[in-house]
Amino acid sequence: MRAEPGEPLRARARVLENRREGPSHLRLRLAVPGFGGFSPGQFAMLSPGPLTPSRDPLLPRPMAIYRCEGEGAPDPVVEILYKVHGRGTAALAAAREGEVLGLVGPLGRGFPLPAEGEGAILVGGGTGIASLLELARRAAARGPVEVLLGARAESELMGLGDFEALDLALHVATEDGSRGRRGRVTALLPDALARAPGAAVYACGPTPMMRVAAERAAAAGRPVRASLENPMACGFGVCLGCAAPLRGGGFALVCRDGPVFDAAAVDWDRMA
Amino acid sequence: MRAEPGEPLRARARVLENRREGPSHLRLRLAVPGFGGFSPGQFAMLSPGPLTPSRDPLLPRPMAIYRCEGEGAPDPVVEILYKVHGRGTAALAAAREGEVLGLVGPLGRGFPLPAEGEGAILVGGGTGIASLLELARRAAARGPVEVLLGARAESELMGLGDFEALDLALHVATEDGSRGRRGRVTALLPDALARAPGAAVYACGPTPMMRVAAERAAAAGRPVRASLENPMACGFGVCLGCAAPLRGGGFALVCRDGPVFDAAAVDWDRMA
Amino acid sequence: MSSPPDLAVDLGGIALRNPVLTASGTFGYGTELAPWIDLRRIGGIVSKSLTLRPRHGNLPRRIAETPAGMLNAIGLENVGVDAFLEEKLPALPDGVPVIASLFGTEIGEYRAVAERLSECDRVAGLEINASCPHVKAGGIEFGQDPGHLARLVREVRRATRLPLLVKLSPNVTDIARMAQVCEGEGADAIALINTLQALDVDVETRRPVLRNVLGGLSGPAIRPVALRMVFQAARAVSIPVCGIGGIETGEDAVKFLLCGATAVQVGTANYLDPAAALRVVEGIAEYCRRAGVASVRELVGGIELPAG
Amino acid sequence: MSSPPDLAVDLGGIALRNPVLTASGTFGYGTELAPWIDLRRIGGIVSKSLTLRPRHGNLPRRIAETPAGMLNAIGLENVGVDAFLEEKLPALPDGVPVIASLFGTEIGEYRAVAERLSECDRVAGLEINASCPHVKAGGIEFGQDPGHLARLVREVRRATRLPLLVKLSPNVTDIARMAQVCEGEGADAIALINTLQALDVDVETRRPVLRNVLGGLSGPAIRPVALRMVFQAARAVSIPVCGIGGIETGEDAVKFLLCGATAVQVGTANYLDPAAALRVVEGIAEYCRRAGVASVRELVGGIELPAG
Ligand SMILES: Cc1cc2nc3c(=O)[nH]c(=O)nc-3n(C[C@H](O)[C@H](O)[C@H](O)COP(=O)(O)OP(=O)(O)OC[C@H]3O[C@@H](n4cnc5c(N)ncnc54)[C@H](O)[C@@H]3O)c2cc1C
Ligand SMILES: Cc1cc2nc3c(=O)[nH]c(=O)nc-3n(C[C@H](O)[C@H](O)[C@H](O)COP(=O)(O)OP(=O)(O)OC[C@H]3O[C@@H](n4cnc5c(N)ncnc54)[C@H](O)[C@@H]3O)c2cc1C
Ligand SMILES: Cc1cc2nc3c(=O)[nH]c(=O)nc-3n(C[C@H](O)[C@H](O)[C@H](O)COP(=O)(O)O)c2cc1C
Ligand SMILES: Cc1cc2nc3c(=O)[nH]c(=O)nc-3n(C[C@H](O)[C@H](O)[C@H](O)COP(=O)(O)O)c2cc1C
Ligand code: FES
Ligand code: FES
Repeated sequence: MRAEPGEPLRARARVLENRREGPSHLRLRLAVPGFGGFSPGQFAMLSPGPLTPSRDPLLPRPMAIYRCEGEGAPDPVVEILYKVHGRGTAALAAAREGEVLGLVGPLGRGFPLPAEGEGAILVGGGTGIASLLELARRAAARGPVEVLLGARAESELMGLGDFEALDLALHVATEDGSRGRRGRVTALLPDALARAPGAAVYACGPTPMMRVAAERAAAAGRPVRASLENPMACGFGVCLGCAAPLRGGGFALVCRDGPVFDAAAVDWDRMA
Repeated sequence: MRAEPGEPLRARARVLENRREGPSHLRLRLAVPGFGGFSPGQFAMLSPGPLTPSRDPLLPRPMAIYRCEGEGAPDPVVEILYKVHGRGTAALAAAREGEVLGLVGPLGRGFPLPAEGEGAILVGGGTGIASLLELARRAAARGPVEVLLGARAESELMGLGDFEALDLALHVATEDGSRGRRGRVTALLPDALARAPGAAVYACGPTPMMRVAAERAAAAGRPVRASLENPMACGFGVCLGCAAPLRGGGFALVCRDGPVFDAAAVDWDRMA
Repeated sequence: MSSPPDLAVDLGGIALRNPVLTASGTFGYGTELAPWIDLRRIGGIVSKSLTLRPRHGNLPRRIAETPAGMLNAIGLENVGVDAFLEEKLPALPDGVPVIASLFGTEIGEYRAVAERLSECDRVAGLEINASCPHVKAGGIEFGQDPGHLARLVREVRRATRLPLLVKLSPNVTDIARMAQVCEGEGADAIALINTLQALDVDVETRRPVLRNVLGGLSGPAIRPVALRMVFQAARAVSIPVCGIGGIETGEDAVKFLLCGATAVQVGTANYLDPAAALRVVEGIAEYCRRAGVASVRELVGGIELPAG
Repeated sequence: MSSPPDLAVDLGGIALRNPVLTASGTFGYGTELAPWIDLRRIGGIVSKSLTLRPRHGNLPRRIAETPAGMLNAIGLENVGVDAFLEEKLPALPDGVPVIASLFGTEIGEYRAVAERLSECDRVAGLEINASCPHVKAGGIEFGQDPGHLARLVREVRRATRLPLLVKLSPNVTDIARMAQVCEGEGADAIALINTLQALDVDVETRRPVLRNVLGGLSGPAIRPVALRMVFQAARAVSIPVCGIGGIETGEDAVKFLLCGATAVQVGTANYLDPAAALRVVEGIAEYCRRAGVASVRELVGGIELPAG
């Protein structure tokens, strides 16, 4: 079975590698036969644990697709960068080489790429960084890219080396000052906005971070595409659990209509 | 902390080895600091799975203590021989070297050893074999021992090599005839009873097997000590889940009053 | 036993090719899962509960995980009966039985939704959601009070000739009595259980995990309660029963059939695996083959009780 | 926050050094777990439910595992009130509050057991088990019908001056009403929940897994239901509430306190770890330290509900 690019699979994903990269984050490499590629910002639902039916945890976990090697080849490799947070990610961290995980994806709608020649500013905090690598790579093919990354400490900056390997401007903020500017990543935004007046702005990270990023950009008259991380049960639009309140009233489904939204459309006051 | 011989511990048991020995059984070697030894026939409650609090499966599983190396030493090794049956034993089979399991034990009352100079006949079927090795070893120090072991096929005869290494008479029956007599282990009993008229008789295995063994021995006027394998939740006498009906009416708790009983006292008709 | 087992059942006048439906609120309007599951291979679909007008539902957080289960308080977000009939239903492949679930905040709304749905011959049957524990007006009273439930079923019965299922709330003292009430008012089948009313708290914020405070518990955790209630309801009525609650595998479904269910619905398991309902169908067939069962109907109510 | 948190609570007249008791039927008569747990470090013990004469209980199979839970139908096997008073109670260390749980197949038996227990000053309080779902005579009606429950509590109240807890069945439509009934009849506290009535089936034998057919579901699976019921009951009465259901950790216990429980009982978790109750005590203390809570009593009912 071979999926069209972006067509979602229900696959048995074999763990090729599941390596600790920082005090609390790991890199997971999965063999996903038939995986047909993804758009930056799309995600997959991962079911950790070797037992079927799975029960602890019961629900799969949403994870951004970090990158994919050999898209379209018979045995593409999907990479996930994740932080151990609670029960589900702890179970994921216990998966060994050769084990099989459940994977449904790619899901959702990714980031609209900048237009040809347009620049881009990417703001990533915490686990949100994992949604941005592929976006950075593709955006860099279209125009100048500035990437702003933040975390508590240098050791928690997921995927830093992969961003460094790309040909783009990288700015870092850490709360403890162990790398780059001390403070929050959103503090780097005003300068970047000033430096790149025509660039499209993208953000992914904790809700408060995205909200602040959206407000700062809006103050400069610039829209932001934000990728939300709401809790999810299904990932494909049937549980209605991931709803994000919209400014005009009503809700959008993060898994189906997003995870990427125009930040101005989201009613941040009523987010959980 | 160091337990008196037989005093039950609540311990974190570290997996030293968890090796497949047949198509469906494994040998688990655990480092159990402070383990003070056990009587043959005693068991432990093992909680599989690395997550705490454990949930899948929820309850610990009763397992006979197969043997113990370095009893009384600072870091004794407890050995368990087990068959993968359902969810709990499958989780146990997934435990890797270095993982920590919960262990409560030794629990219950083991087999009364034969008197000095008295012989013994041991009848073991299926997982029941694991309760008998240490008994065989200790009984052999007191008098002649005959061990009768049965399983579906040779490959399912747990611990066969360990019994062969002891200096005793070993007779085997398999249902497919792949080793020893074709048929059930209880078919070996009449001859053994005839050969060893003064020997004490012990049995451990599936309920129907023990029942038949008890009936055959009773027909020859010989009592049998049977070790029951009832489902258990606690292992230490508080859930009352393991009750075995007694012939005179009422129940005994397999975990506390047993698992070893005089087979004539058990009301086999009313066993689950 | 060389011919494949016969899986067909009749659920109160709805002919199903096999006894596995998808539960309301866990399968959207059926089209969402098309990438992963051939809808013509499952017994049918129960729609998200429909109201007269579209509903937005509750503020987040709407879902949370619990041991072997999940909590939800979606708040009955749905597209409304009109959009369902005009947009959702036509998008489904022919030959897939669709049962429309309906909900109202008062009996008049239930009636009106039932009437609208009955005009469409693509709808195979109706399921009254008498049991939503997290909408403050409506649901809870209908499902928990025998008198209200009777009135509700009576009124909806008058409004439709379609096969009528009533889905019961498990949050009651006497489930058998509720089932009898429905049978007495002319329901064609009973479906149970909906979610158990429940609550979880975040000890860091000291707030309920769900914004709605209370939610409904579903998933494997509730399966033993669901089996008990299906067992009790099935012995209390002679109309068919549809079993729901924590079904993940064919063997789980067989347990419900043995307890007296004619069909089952798969809910939360769809989230874990979008092909879960199909796996349940295959699991039932495999069980029948293994156990030498020629027709799945032989299993219905086949539990053997100990003597005495 | 350098001084250790104050964990003491008063449960309807019973002074507890901390709010963690062990639940009836899950801790025997207290002595069985002495090898692993210092009883003087937990709040107290609730005994196995006692009847007037010793009871043998049900034939096996009596227990089974379910997703994140277990089923039991022990059948109230117990040594009887006399053996409890003469053999079990004296074997417990001083200073450990012991609440005696009592059960009867009719109200007269409850009264008689309560009277016998009240003669002994080693008994700190009584807990009426009004809620055993698997004894066919007795329990189920008392616990599920407000009128019966009122009569039961009234009669036992007359028979004792000891602090009186009533343990409620969760298998009811309106738990708040049942709590109010108990308060109205003079109970000093409410304990909830007992097990959810449930069933499991063995698809190979087609028999119920438990010989008794029905059993009671306990363990983490039921925790969200227990939290909801404690929340509802605590808001309906002004006497204290003791929360029970799936508690494994200090944080689980804190959830119950926030929902309005003054104390909690640890049940099934004792089977997984004989020191579970002590771990819960330590976990509560740790939570208080971390959250800057000087007295555990500050947490009781402290859940913050969203505005509107
Ligand atoms: C579209 C999307 C993409 C994501 N991509 C990544 C990624 O690439 N790398 C990464 O490390 N994390 C990512 N996350 C967050 C990740 O899903 C959560 O950290 C994870 O679900 C936490 O599970 P847990 O069991 O460890 O934590 P627990 O706290 O035990 O989770 C309990 C429940 O809360 C939900 N939950 C808790 N936190 C979050 C959260 N932040 N987002 C969503 N659900 C949550 C879980 O799904 C679960 O149902 C993404 C989330 C979304 C929605
Ligand atoms: C005193 C005693 C000693 C034992 N010693 C050994 C041993 O040394 N090696 C070994 O392989 N097995 C032994 N067993 C049997 C072993 O405990 C079961 O095979 C195991 O519990 C099955 O768990 P499961 O999750 O794999 O199976 P499942 O079928 O998933 O178990 C479901 C439930 O049934 C219970 N259960 C099922 N079968 C049995 C059984 N035969 N005995 C007890 N409980 C059961 C489980 O504890 C669990 O609660 C012993 C049992 C007892 C009581
Ligand atoms: C997120 C969610 C939404 C649900 N929405 C509905 C609904 O709209 N109408 C309804 O009758 N039941 C609804 N249910 C209940 C399910 O249909 C089903 O009765 C219940 O979840 C138990 O089955 P399960 O354990 O297989 O999920 C919903 C359940 C969940 C988890
Ligand atoms: C095996 C078993 C036996 C029980 N026996 C009693 C009993 O005798 N009296 C009683 O009031 N509750 C009894 N219970 C119920 C528990 O006290 C408790 O209310 C219930 O198990 C829920 O708590 P848990 O989830 O922490 O176990 C028993 C529970 C179990 C599991
Ligand atoms: S996660 Fe289920 S609808 Fe979005
Ligand atoms: S296993 Fe709990 S009393 Fe025996």
